[in-house]
Amino acid sequence: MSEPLLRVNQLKKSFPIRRGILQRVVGQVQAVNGISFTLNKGETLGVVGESGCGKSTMGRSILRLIEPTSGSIEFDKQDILKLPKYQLQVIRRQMQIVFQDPYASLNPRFSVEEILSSPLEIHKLYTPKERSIKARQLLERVGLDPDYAGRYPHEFSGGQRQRIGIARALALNPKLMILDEPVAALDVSVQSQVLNLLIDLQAEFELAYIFIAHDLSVVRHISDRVLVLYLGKMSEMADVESLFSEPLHPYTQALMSAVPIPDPDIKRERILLQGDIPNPANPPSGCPFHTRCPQATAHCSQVVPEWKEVKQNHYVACHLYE
Amino acid sequence: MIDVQPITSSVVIVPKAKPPLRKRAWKSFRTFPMIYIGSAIVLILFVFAVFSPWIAPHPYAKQFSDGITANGMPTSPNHKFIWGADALGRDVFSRVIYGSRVSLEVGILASVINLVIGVTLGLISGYFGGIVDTIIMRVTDTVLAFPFLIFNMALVAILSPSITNVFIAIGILGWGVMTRVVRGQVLSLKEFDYVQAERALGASNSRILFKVILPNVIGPVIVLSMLNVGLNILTEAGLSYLGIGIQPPTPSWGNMINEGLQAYQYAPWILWYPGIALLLSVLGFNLLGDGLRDILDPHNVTH
Amino acid sequence: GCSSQSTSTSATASNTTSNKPVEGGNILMDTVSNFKDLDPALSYDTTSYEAVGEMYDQLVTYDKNTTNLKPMLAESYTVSSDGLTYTFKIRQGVKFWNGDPVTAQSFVDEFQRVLDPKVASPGEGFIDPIVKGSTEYNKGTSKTISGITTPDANTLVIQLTKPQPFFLEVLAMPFFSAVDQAYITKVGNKSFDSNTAMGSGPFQLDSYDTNQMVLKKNTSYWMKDKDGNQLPYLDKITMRINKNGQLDALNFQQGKTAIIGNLFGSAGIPSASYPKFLSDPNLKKTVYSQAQNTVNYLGLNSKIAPFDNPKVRQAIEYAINKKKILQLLNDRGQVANQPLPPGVEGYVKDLAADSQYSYDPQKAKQLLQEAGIKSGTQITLYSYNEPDTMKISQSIQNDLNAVGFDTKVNSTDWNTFLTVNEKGDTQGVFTLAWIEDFPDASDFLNTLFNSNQQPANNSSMYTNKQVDEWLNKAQNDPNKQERMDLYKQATEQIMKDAPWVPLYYPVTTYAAQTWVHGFYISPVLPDPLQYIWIDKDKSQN
Amino acid sequence: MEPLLDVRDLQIEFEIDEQYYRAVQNVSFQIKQGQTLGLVGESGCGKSVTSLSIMRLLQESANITGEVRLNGTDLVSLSEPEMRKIRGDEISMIFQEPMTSLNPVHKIGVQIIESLILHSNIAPKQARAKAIELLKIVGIPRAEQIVDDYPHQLSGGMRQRVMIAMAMACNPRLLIADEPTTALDVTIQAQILDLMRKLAKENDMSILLITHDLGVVAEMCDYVVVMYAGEIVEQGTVRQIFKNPKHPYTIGLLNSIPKMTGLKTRLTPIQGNVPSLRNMPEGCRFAQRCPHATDVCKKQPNHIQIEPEHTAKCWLHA
Amino acid sequence: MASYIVRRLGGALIVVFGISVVTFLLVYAIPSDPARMIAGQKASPQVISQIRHNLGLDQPLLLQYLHYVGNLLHGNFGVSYIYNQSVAVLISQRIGPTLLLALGCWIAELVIGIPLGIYTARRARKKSDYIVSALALVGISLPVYWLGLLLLYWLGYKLPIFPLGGSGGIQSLILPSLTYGITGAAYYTRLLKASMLEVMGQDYVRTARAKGASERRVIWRHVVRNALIPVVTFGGIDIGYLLTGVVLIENTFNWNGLGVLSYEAIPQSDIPVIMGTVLLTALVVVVFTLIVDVIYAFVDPRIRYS
Ligand SMILES: Nc1ncnc2c1ncn2[C@@H]1O[C@H](COP(=O)(O)OP(=O)(O)OP(=O)(O)O)[C@@H](O)[C@H]1O
Ligand SMILES: Nc1ncnc2c1ncn2[C@@H]1O[C@H](COP(=O)(O)OP(=O)(O)OP(=O)(O)O)[C@@H](O)[C@H]1O
Ligand SMILES: [Mg+2]
Ligand SMILES: [Mg+2]
Repeated sequence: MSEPLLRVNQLKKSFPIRRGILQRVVGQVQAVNGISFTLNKGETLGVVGESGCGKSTMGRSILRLIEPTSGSIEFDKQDILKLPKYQLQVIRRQMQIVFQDPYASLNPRFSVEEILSSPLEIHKLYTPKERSIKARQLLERVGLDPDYAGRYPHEFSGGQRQRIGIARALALNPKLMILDEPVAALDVSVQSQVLNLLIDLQAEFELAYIFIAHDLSVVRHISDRVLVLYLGKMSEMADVESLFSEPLHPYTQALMSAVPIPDPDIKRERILLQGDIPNPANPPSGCPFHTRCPQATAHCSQVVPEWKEVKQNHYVACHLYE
Repeated sequence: MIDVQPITSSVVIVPKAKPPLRKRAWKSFRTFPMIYIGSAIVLILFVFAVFSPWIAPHPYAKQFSDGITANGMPTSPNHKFIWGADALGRDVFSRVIYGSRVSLEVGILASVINLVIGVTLGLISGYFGGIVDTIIMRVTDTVLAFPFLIFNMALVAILSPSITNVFIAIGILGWGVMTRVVRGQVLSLKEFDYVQAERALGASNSRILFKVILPNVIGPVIVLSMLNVGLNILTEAGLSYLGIGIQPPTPSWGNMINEGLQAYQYAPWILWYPGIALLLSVLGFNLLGDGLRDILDPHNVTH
Repeated sequence: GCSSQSTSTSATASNTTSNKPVEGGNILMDTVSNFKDLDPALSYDTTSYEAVGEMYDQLVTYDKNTTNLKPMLAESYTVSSDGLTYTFKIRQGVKFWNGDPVTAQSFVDEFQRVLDPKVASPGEGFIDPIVKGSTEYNKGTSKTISGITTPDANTLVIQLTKPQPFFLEVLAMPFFSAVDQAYITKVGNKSFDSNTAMGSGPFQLDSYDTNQMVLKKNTSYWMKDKDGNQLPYLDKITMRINKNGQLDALNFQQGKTAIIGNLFGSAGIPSASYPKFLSDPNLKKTVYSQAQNTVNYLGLNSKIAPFDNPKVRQAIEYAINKKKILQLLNDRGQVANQPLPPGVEGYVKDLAADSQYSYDPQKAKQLLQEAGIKSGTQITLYSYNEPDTMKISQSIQNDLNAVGFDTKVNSTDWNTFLTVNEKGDTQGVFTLAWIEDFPDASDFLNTLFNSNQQPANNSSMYTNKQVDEWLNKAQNDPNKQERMDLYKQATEQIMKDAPWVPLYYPVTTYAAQTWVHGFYISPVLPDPLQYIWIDKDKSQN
Repeated sequence: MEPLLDVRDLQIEFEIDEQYYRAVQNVSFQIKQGQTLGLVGESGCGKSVTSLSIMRLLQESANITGEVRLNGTDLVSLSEPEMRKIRGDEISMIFQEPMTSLNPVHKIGVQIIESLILHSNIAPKQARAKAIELLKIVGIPRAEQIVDDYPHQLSGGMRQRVMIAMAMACNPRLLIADEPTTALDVTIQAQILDLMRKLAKENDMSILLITHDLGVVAEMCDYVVVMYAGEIVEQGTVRQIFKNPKHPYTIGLLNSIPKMTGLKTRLTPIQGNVPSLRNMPEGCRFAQRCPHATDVCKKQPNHIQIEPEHTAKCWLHA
Repeated sequence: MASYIVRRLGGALIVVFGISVVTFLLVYAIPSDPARMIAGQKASPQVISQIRHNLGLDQPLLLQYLHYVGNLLHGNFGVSYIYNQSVAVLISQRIGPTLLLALGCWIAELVIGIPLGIYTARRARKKSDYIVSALALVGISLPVYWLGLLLLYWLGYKLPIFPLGGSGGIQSLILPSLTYGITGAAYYTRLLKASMLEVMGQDYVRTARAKGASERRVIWRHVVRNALIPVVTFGGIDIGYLLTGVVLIENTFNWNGLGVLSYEAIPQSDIPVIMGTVLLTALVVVVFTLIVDVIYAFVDPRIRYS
């Protein structure tokens, strides 16, 4: 195994909760609560979990778009949390992010060319002329007509915008891309185009992806390994095959069984979870999933399960496997 | 169950032929009449201000002996003084024309001061947050809670009354609302993904502030500034009305109204015309501001 | 005594017919400013004067609309031949509203209050150092005023350090009213703030709040009219504080108030409404007018260039179109040619030719040329925010520009103007007026032109040794004719030196409804409310 | 059997800048009593507009022609007050965003019984009891308390349940659900879909289910209508559509879904984008993106009957 | 809640402190001399310096300020130079009328502005919308004193329907309120219109329609209530502003309130009154913003319950 590109260790991020007109801090949301993993060059780590479980927070913390509360993030053997702000610039050339909403992630006032050349401009690369050529090349690379360079974001469809977003992230030749639900807002027909593009790019540039999604089929399609989060905590992580063929955590099992399958003939035994996701500001004691877990015991509500490698490369945090 | 249906029409889009320019102009006028009327008024105002010496039939300060009657009454409108004369025998029409200069000058310059201070502080406060934000917002609160009139009266008394001091006074106390608006905009823009994307690319604060955020707050800022111009014109008139504004014989609609109020019972024209001129110009800027707001409103933009 | 130029033009028949006065009734008046002090030692503004004048009595007062003095609480008085000793016999049986008797001591108490630095009365300067012992009392070196004594309860003797021909006029000012020391001691320091009062006058304070002051009849007032009827006639007077004079004039026009008088900042009918009063025959009937012992002038500060050059000052004398100014005022005044108004004795009717100026812009230009003043020289005319003054300033500005100046007007609020004016070193040209305190030439000439009055009253910084000498001499000269001659000499010299352009002597115009009787305009005192009676059915409020 | 809802030749035009654009054309389908019909298609293809036009909730500037018969009554020609009697009573609707579809300033209970109050003269006391009952029916715990809560106090899933309770208040014959679960997490989506299925069965209610998730369609629907760019391209029973799709678009859709095979292979997407209303191609609207397009596609294809209940609008099958 | 209010008031105190310093410096920079004002034009220089001494005006500025603040902490606002009365008393006499006037003006703005807002929102982009909106804009473009005089002249004098100013009862409140209402209503109209248009596009409005609610019910029960939320915010700020801004109205209509009190105090250099009124109005403005926040919670349950 090659040297890991990214090593995240015990990453934590909590947000103060301010409430009402009082704007008083009434508590802390543990948005990300002790996440550790490593990521190799050219590898894709899928991250799944329900809304609010901390996926985006994790992604943004890795880039230091949000200051993590604690933990360490080693990228290329440098702990980026210890870097002074001005040195972040250098790191940021190698890590990029693509956002979920293709409508909100492009500045409506910039033309596509400006959007694509701004990373180069920021890092003072090339002359203006070269930048403009580079922007066109990027457009071509993501499957758009280079003649579109003069257009503005609103003149594009969602899928096209997402391609522009990806092109912008590519501009600096990063080693790692964090994809925060890049296809969630797209129609299936377009979604598949973008997924194909991502797969091609990865092969071409040896990119590592952290692919955040809540659509399991997409994650399964693109990932090498998958991390399942629940309420800011890791509940299971494994190679994609191992996870999907043999999900260990009851939450992962429920999640998988809940995905509707586009085949009217397949009638599955469905695990219907009771109740809603608990409020992350007030997480349950013990195993965070015990409130909805069909197999929970009294023990689960008291003791936090340990993160254990149950099989090779298959980790889970559940009392069932102790 | 479903039969094969006959095709009723193969033409899907049924656009009418592109209407002629005249009609399109009328159409856009119908959609945004406010802005057209507003700009027309403002344009006329500018013309009056710039070309006052050519438009006004008489010098504004000239006290005509036939402008007042033997017992000191202002001459009512006649062929020489089409809007009558004022209490000193000066031509009201010419003075109203020249008055546009003061109104525009004060209205616009004060708004520029409002704008510069308001936008700068709003940007800084909203973007950097924390203690800087707290301090700026406290100062803004202070400015907003400060009695405007008292400040102006005091300042003008200290600095001696002049056009410059009037717009400085209006300018340095009127930026509170602008700061708040800009700050609010920045706070929401800051969370936009495209701003985050810039940060992820390693952009510096100044680049984000000036290249990304500023252009996006410019819309509301322009609208507010237009409305501000109207407000500042009114304020100048108010100060002049209270006798702490523009010094005579320079005509300002405010001091003309003040003089007009003194003579309303026997020479109402001295009050009417500057009042109407003031009303129309403020209205012009208000219409323009409101119209711009309509146009800039994303709900109305059809891409 | 002197010749007063009272020109009351009471118009209606009912106004002049000497119908029998009717007792009772209430009237309503508006005032444009607040009552500041109800303390006679402090009140020095026209509005307070109106109330204080009704609530307190003095030793002597003026007769009707003349400037002739007559006894009041002093039944009689004598002046020693050297003019140094004044002896007053105090009227007996007069009581304060609370029943305390008025005695000679009531006046001594007030003299002491006026001189007390803690009270800081503006009247202090009128008796210190004239009255013997006043300075010592003021400085605190003496517990009594040696020059004021009461041989018995009803006799008051005042001794002066040097003769002062206008001392009785000074005593007619409300500063020197009878006050009730027992009351003051009881109520303490704040006894005379603007809320409380205790006098012996015809009306007593009934109530005072933000909106109005109500005076009600002092039923045991000592004064009677010529038919022996008890004064005052009116039961109640309500003075509403309505600061917008223009509205108040409209109220009067609607018949809602009885009088537009002294309470209008002593300016009477607001100039915004005066033309209406002139043109409406019904309103015209209500107008009273009275020449004022006031002079409005343009001060030329002889310490500031270019006005330090007498030629420039004289040029300005020629440059100003005074007729035009009066025209702007709808003729409410008379063109002025010297500091003294015609109503004050000492006014020079036959002013020497070389002390006279006429409106002659050509001559003005010529003089300016001689003085080496270039056309377009910038000057600033200082003025204050008052509608009529603003008009006049602009007219003057126009005149000055016509002879080659480039004039800027700087008009501020009154107090700022005055404070700056009294520094004596900034205002080169300014508009100002002097209203008499008492009808004596000294109040004008000495106060305004004696170099020892610089920079406060003599703010044009006029300095002429010779004139000083004359004025100082006249100040204490008991010989009337000699005094008047001195003043004439001074006047002519002053006009030659041209520290001022006397602009006009204003005429005030008051108005009283036709059903108000007994109204007249005193050139010195507030509205004669105690002599007023109204038609039966017109009682207001 | 007489269909519950019979939409015929529905045509919807919008005026934009004084030009009329046809957002929906020639749409005809039927829903039977107790049936769940799935309306699928890409974003912007006219699903929502179609459903809103059934309710006549489009703004005035929209121009609707065609027939929409509910139990034989043509809704298009009803007067506004008559139509109001139908809304919320015979047809109810739930929307995609449970977060924003509830009025933030009114209590849950008040909002649930609003349609009851509008369509029957129920006493307030009873109405409240009914609201609690409805909340229990949709599986909300502590219904007695929740009834007095405000929307923001509930989670997304709960709110969608409230929306359903609201829609069920008057026992409608038809429920229009416009992407009812798109905003929800899969585990919650499963709960909601389960609930809808149960309620439809118990009340013999028909559902018009709008979605772009083919998985949901496969699980929920009896009959499927596939729309593309304002037109119906294919319709048929759920098995016909999923097992024997005929229109290249339907086929393309099904192919572009990542299968849970786990192989990092390339997907087979549909090329290109949905054409915009303003420059809609003539003839077959899918032709630009269709791998099988030929010259004939420049002309409008007809709906071709493939099997009973199964039609496709494509020249391939002509 | 209580602690929050205390904290907010703490913030307010900082604001008020800032204002007190600025005002103090400003007032002292004005060249006019209060002692001269008290003594009158003709008083002698000795009397004036005596008065300056009595008032403590001859002390260093900082000392005077500390003295002032010291007194303030004892609840002593000082004594007016001009009225010769305690500032606390002066203010307490006038705050009532001013509040009444401000309230009247505010209600007039609402009564005119809100119905127009609803009307124009419902006819957005129709001719009637443009006409009514433009009329409302004419209102805010009018100088209040100008309109005030015309109304007084025509409705008080020519057709004597209303009293000619004065701070009497409800009768004399109508005309100033109307004047202010006309010149301020457009702010509410504009705000409410924008906010209604926004609310009308909300999903829950469509939900209400889908339930079969009539247009009237939709507007009143669902739209207006929500649309009023931003209006409430503005309303609170506005009433605070009204308190500081009624000077012109008070002057025009002979209303003896705080506005006139402070307005007259400046040229007369009545420092205790200036300081007192400025501090008080600033405090009132801040308190009203606070009150708005609390009212806000009542209108918007999202805030109340979180
Ligand atoms: N800036 C913030 N301030 C306070 N809380 C926050 C902030 N950002 C996120 N949170 C909270 O942190 C938790 C995790 O949020 P996050 O956005 O990371 O979730 P997510 O998994 O990305 O969800 P989704 O699938 O909806 O995007 C949530 O409870 C959220 O409310
Ligand atoms: N009020 C309107 N004015 C003009 N065009 C409209 C209007 N409403 C919808 N459209 C257009 O009609 C078309 C169909 O829109 P519709 O909302 O029905 O799509 P949809 O299939 O529901 O999409 P989605 O999956 O995104 O909800 C779109 O092209 C849209 O732009
Ligand atoms: Mg997220
Ligand atoms: Mg839709």
